[in-house]
Amino acid sequence: MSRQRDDYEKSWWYRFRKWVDGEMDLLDEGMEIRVPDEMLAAMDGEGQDAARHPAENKEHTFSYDGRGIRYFRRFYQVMSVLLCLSIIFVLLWTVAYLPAFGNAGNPDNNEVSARYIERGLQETGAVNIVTGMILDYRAFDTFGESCVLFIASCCVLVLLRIDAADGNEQARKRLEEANDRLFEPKNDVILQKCACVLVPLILVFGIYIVLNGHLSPGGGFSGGAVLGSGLILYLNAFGFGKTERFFTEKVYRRLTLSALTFYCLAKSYSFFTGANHMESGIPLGMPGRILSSGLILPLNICVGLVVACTMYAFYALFRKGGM
Amino acid sequence: MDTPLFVNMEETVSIILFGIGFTMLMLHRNLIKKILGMNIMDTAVYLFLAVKGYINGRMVPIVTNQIQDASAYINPVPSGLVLTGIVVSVSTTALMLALTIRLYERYGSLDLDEILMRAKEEERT
Amino acid sequence: MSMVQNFPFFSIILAMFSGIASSVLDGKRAKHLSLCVIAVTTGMSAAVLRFCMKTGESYTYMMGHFPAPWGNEIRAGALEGLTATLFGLVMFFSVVGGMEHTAADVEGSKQNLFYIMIDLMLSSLLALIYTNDLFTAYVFVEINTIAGCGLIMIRQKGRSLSAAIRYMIMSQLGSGLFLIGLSLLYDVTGHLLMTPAKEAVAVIEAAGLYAVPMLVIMAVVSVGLAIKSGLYPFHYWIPDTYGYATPTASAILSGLVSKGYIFLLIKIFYRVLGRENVIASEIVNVLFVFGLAGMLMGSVHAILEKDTRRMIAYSSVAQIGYIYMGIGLGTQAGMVAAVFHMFTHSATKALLFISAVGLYEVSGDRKDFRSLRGAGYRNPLAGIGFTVGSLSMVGFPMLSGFISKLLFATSALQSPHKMLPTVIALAISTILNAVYFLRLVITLYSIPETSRGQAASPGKSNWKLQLSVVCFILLNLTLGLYSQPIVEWIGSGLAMFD
Amino acid sequence: MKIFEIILLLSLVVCALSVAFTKDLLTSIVIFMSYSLIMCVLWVLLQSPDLAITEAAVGAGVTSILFFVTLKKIRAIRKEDRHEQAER
Repeated sequence: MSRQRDDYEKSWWYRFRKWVDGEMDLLDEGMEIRVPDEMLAAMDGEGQDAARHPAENKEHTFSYDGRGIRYFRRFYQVMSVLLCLSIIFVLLWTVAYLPAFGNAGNPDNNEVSARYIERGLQETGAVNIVTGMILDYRAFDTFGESCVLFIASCCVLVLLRIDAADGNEQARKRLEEANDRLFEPKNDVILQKCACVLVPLILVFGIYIVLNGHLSPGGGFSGGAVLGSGLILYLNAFGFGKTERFFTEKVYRRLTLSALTFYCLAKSYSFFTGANHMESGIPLGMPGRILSSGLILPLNICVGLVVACTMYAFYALFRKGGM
Repeated sequence: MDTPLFVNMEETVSIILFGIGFTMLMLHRNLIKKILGMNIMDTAVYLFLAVKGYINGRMVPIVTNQIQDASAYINPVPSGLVLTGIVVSVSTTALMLALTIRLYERYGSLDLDEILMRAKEEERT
Repeated sequence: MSMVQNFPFFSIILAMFSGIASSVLDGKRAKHLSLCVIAVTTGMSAAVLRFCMKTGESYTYMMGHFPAPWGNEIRAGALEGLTATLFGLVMFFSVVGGMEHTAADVEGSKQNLFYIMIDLMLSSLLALIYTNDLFTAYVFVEINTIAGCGLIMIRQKGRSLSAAIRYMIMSQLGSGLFLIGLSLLYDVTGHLLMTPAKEAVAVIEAAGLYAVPMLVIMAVVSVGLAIKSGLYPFHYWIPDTYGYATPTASAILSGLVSKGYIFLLIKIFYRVLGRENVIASEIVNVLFVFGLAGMLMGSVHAILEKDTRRMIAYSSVAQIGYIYMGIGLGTQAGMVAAVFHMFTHSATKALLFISAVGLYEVSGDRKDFRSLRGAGYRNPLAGIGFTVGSLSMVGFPMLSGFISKLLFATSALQSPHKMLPTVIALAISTILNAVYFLRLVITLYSIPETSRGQAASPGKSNWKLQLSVVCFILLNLTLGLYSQPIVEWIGSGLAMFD
Repeated sequence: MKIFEIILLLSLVVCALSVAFTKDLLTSIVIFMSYSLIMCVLWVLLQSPDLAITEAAVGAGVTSILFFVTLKKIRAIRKEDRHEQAER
């Protein structure tokens, strides 16, 4: 009888049943899974330590539990270095076989770029061929790109926006703002005087870049980024109190929504008419004038607005978790 | 001086930068360094593309003096692609930095390995 | 031009626009809008599928006033329509099934942001499916990545945040490699649209130029997309990502996002690089080997895991291995099997995640699978759903998993060099699958011991989840029982790619 | 002109390497900023002013600002203050 019991305990079925019940592992029997308690305690100590001096913790190395993991890390690092080196090597080897630099006969200087250059002015009305290309020939990519910006700002909102729903959160918000003012000069005179001169200049320059996107280098994205940095400078000099008078989350939402909606509708119209071989009926105007090149100017303005607002929103969210 | 790597010197440099960025993104344990590496990697690819558009002795692709000859301007396509790409990389950078802030608030560390260890411990308790 | 031909464009723009509009709506309206949009786009994709099967050919659609090598284009054929329809269905059921949990996991004022991500995820998936332009593909890959990251971290627990940063890092490595591959390709061909690029590649191959760059392009693009879809040696981000996100997000990420990248890879193989060139370049063999390794190692990891959702996530690693193995076989039949397994896996894995959540909610929401003991009696429908999903993964006849295993086996028989390893790996992996899935099923239906059963409360029934489980079971059965026409559609769709 | 370009390219590599190896995060972000500016000059040389203006506004401007804010948030700058006080 006892012998039978022994057999049963050794049998695969018994072990399977035990494993089904989660009482043992078939493959790593006897392996240490949990971290020993004193190790955990040590780590906790370190954790508190790190929390108290957050800045220093990059100096001390973190002790890993178990030899296996350490060897695994070492192995992983060596393999990664090898992988990176081999990628660099392979790509360099490739570069040696690529067409030579600056040669007009390279495969990428083909009929595609030739048509953009030769007929771009007539077909899009934009003097700056790059702008004409990204906002008319390859507009779908550019629309996708605005959506990337939009969704990134949504993700940052999810992560960093602090909702003042209950008292606890409000306390946290006040704390955040206190922290926020901790490291910066309050009402610094030099900064404010400089900002008084610089902010209008930066804003005018940004608007110029946006409006002249189809005539000179620049366009919605660069101009919007310049505008956004101007706003950020203003915010830094005068604090949130001043900016909140004209720029709140509501304004931000409405601006982005209307700009993106206009972009979406305008481009949908142009895609739809184009694909169904209809005339779009939008006058291209006289090349070289400000009011020319059809939809490109309004689209640039929309993109500029979206980018400026998003950059400012990123900054405000990073600073205090709200706008 | 005529080796292909030297003729394509700009490409060579951009590949080296790509490698540096890739290695940083993969190996550095500090999250901020990882994100910097990601940016370096992206700009390296953009440099590579921009180099591809350049043609010796030609001008910026902005129509001047009514000249509309393909042999007068450089290739505008890579510039357009890079413009798109730069905005994409800014968006990812902002997202990853926001994640970093949240992780730091929670675990008080920038070291990715340490963060993962802490997260695992938190799960256990 | 018939109206149906506009539908791919409409569905992409509609999904995007609803995402943009959701930013000013409250959570509830955003949810309804997003459900409507998913349903409408699914209907449109089905119409596209029907149109393409009727005319028997694919068509391209100009995005703007300029034809192929100059303007953007999208392209629709039978395979695109089929994939978009199935993805839409899976997405709809996942959103419905996880709705209650989404409401619980996401902060109240951020609900609408979750649905923005869902909408944009849908639009980027559709764009990845329909696109005929490489750079558009890159931009939408990025949208997909960011939306995926948003879906992971929207449940703001510590573990899901660390999973999100890991996911972002791996994805950025993949995107970087993919982008440099595209730049190299642009350098040697001078085209970004798929059709002219393929012609240019054919010219280059015929002239024997740029042999090294072409090889490197293939390798870099494949590795980039393989990292993003979680092929075996790059799978470290998968279990955390899928295991700790909110249920809808887990189902969508495991079922659809990785499949979107694989679909793009297949499309690039067929429509840009040329299938013959890829097969000749041995890249497929590398994918084959990694696929086999993934099949085995994923299952082994799953056996060692104790947390049910992580177990399902590791099983995803194995299933992605199957798909890459199918691609790696290098034959038409292997590709059909891979695409079919893609569909199977997205339907089954979403079912498993959703029904696992249904089981958790009646067992006190503990991670350990032992707490699920007897859960099959407490929530019968979710138990049945989980059992069906497990059986399908193991390859039980009548279910979709059986058909895909059958297709893999028959296609392996056609390629003599790879027959033996494929069949052996299939057999071993099936046994391993059976081991860990049956263990779960046995746990579900074993009678709870009284001491442990105390913690579990008899759950209140959540009809949305039950509805979605029923729909997923039906989808699985449809894929299993009506496999013949679907396989034919895949075959004709792949033929349209050339 | 070629010489100038070579100098710029070399300094790009040097900047990238020092970003990778600098211990201090603030320093490495400043170096990254200069990396972006060098890249911007290089793009002007490569006849793409569109890119240069975007990189100057976005890469050297907004991205670096975001890095600084992050760093401020995680109080790495406080350490600098402490060091300065210690030196005084």
